[in-house]
Amino acid sequence: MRCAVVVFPGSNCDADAFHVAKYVLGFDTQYVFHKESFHPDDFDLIILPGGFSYGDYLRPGAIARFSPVMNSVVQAAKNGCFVLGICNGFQILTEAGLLKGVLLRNKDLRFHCHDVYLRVERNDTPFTCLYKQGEVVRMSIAHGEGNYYVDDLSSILDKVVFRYCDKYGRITQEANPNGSVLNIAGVINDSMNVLGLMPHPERCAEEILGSTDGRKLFESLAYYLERRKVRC
Amino acid sequence: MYKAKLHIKFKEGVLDPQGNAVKNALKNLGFVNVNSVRIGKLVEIELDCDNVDQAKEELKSMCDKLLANPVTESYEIVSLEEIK
Amino acid sequence: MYKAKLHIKFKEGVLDPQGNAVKNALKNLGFVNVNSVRIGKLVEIELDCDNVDQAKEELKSMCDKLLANPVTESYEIVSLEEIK
Amino acid sequence: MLKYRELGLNDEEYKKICQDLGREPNDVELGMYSVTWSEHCSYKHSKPLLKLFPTSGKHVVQGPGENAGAVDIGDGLVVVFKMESHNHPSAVEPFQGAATGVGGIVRDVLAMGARPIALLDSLRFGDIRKPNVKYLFNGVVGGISFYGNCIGVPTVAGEIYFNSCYDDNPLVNVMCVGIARREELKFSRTGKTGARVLLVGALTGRDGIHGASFASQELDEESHSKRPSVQVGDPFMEKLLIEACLEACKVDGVLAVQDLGAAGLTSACSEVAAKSNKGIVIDLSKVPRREANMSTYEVVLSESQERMLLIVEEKALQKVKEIFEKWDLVFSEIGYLTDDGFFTVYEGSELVARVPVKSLTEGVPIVYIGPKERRLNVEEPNPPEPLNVQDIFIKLLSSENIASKRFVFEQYDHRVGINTVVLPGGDAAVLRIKGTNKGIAVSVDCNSLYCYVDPYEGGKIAVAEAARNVVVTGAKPLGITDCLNFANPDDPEVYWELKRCIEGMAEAAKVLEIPIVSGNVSLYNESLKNRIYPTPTVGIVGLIEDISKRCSADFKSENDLVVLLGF
Ligand SMILES: Nc1ncnc2c1ncn2[C@@H]1O[C@H](COP(=O)(O)OP(=O)(O)O)[C@@H](O)[C@H]1O
Repeated sequence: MRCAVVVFPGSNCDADAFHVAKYVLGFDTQYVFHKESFHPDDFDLIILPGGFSYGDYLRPGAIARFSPVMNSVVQAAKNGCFVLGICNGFQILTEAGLLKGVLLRNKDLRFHCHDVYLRVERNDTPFTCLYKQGEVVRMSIAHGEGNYYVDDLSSILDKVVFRYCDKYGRITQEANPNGSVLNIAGVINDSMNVLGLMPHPERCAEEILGSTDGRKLFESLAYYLERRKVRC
Repeated sequence: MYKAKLHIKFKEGVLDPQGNAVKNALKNLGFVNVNSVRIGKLVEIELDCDNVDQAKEELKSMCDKLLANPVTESYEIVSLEEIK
Repeated sequence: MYKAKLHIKFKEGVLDPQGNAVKNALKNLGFVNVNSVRIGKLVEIELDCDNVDQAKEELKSMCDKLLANPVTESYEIVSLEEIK
Repeated sequence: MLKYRELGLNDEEYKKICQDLGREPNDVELGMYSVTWSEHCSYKHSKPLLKLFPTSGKHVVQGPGENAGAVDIGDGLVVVFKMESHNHPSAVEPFQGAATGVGGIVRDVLAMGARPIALLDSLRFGDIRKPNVKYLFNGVVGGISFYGNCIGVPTVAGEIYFNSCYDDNPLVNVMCVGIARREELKFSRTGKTGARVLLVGALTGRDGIHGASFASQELDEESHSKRPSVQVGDPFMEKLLIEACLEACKVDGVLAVQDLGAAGLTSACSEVAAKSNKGIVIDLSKVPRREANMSTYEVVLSESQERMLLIVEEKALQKVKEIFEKWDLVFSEIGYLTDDGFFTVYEGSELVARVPVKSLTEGVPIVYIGPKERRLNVEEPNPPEPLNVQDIFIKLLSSENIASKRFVFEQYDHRVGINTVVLPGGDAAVLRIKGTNKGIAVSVDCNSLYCYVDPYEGGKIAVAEAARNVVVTGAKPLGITDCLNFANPDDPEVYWELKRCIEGMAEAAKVLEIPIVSGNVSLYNESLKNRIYPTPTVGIVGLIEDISKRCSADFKSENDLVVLLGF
């Protein structure tokens, strides 16, 4: 797996994503600075990490989407490359139009940093093929603007990959940390190669950090890629 | 040189958590006759342009590209005047 | 019922990191003739009041107490009209 | 009123300035003295007392005297840390005051060439039922969350206490912990003659002029009209500075790094020059400005946030400039170091100030106050036989001083960096050190009520509590940083409190063999109505040799034995 971690000015989970991709998963990983460009075939996976690109000034992700590197990301996405947007990366993907919807301020206007439970709504995607359908997993969130909103709800219903739930998998209001419609925590695009989610799988990929539920997301990608290669 | 003021607001129907919170805070402070509060952005831009039309053109383009998110926000140029 | 629009802005001389970042972004997008960008808040309030003067009075008091931070911000009632 | 008095200097100090200069100072020079000789910058009340602290030990790489302290943790690594107060700015503008407090302490650690990896905050507020206190509380917590989260340094621990003595005078003490390779540490003392002075980061505006003097006065009615001296923080700029400066620190020929804090250029330039035993020449016309028509006085004293100085040899200039360009940072070469021991300031070709560096940094007359013991009439508490322990238990648990602080620490990103192995909620936070089997435990503590009742014992208790908090995670305490928050020291009783607290802390630190490697003093924490309890906050760092052996506070399984240790 050849993996790129994009560094925008203000990214602050770039090193975390890099650490997990390279040292935990053993992917062939490198940083790509926001001023650089690359060839659509250079990578199998591009991670847009969490953080506060451009300070999240104006709207989160609004300025970063115009970074030169985004041209390459869009091209690569068109080519079928996996693109994973985590937290701020998710916000950038929606601003760039690679994913539907927007992320508004959390309903209670507060920043939330804690664990949440997520229900895997679809395990037929490259990002989730090692999870069970309906599996309840635990990951951490850390965001002030993760309140997912979309004007045309019906267009997104079958694109929802993760939803906030309680520990039994029930989708309740109490389990919704930020006011997202339908408790949506992560969505995928039509061709199923671009995923954005607010929770941080990279923070839940090592035993020592208390949860490894996020690691499966990266392992799913590696597994899927391997199988695709075998098939070719 | 021109100076413009733009309003960027949430579209009708989009929840405005900040506006709601402010409304409640105002009520708690005793302003009980407040019915609704919506919070948007005021953007003031100074730009060098040859004429008003060009300035308007550019401002619109800035809003479409960057300043407003078309999914949730609408914008309006509320004033545009020549300065200096 | 009255509907008011308020502008809340950073005072002159106070750093506006948001405005700066947006200015740079606009320049990078090719809007090279942008000289300055300042970002403030637009607050729209609907309130029940008997007359304009009372409404004005209340709005001012809301700004002083909650809406504007007197240390760094100034405010202005830019419009106030009766509705319905 | 005489100009120097207006600026907060007394007759004796003015005489000393004239003596050091051999003439009367001009207005710019007078301004420079008034800030560097304020309590906040000069420690003129506390310097002799701070000498009581034990500051060396086998792990100490850097004790007090540089931008932050440093201790060795083996594997070629050092942990760099320091705590600082931002009390006065937070009293006036809680959100920005607390936010810029975070920014300032992070730059201190950055100036040592260390990557900031954790923040801790020790907060004191008045009676939370009062609306004004609630406003201060929400503002401070919001400001820390805003700034710390954005720069990507996790806020992993802290403490919050409420007591009416802090009604008008909240305390905001922030500690930053960083990590560096030992050989890559930077010091302000390593400047060389001819090295260039680079200023990088935010543009200089009229922010916070005389902020340091502001921090050296009691809060009164007028304080609120002094508000324009409060700065607005730009955490995004800070994040760029962190990345760019750490990259620049690796370039051969970058001799020293210095943050611009209180007293801005005046203090930063004179610090580097003094520690390196050099002189310095700067040209203010080269300082990139945010506003037109700023006066010399304003530029040399501006406390605009998010700025750093780098002292760079000529051979490294090109590389350093490329790094700043990469991060889209504005920078300017504003001067160079000299041999003459003077701080010389030009505005273009005009000489605007010239003062001996050491006079600015060390010349201030030390203030000795005769301490006067404050006697408290405390009666031995004689609690009635509890009627309903259950009720009392619940009452205690719901007291704001005991209740969980989850509401606060969940607003801080305490996990970014993926090092936080023991999360907030326990006795100390534990961070792993990637690439090793080690971890560090960090905590901040102080019980100011004890310090009020008996400053000496209270000082001892603060150190002992901090030490216990890291020890119970399995860590060996390596070093302490502190922040001494007191009222007006010109009052002999307050001076006595200060002295006794320091003596108590020193005693405990000696006995426990934990050196104090950095710290900060914040005096004049009182208003017309209230005087704070003596609050000597202790921040501590401990080392866990084998992170797999760490302990956390939660009960692990049923039927485990519970043992009460101590007496
Ligand atoms: N201001 C704060 N910032 C971050 N963490 C905090 C803060 N206040 C309290 N905490 C965390 O909450 C927990 C309990 O704090 P506290 O009640 O002071 O504990 P203790 O009395 O055991 O030292 C600790 O883990 C502490 O780090």
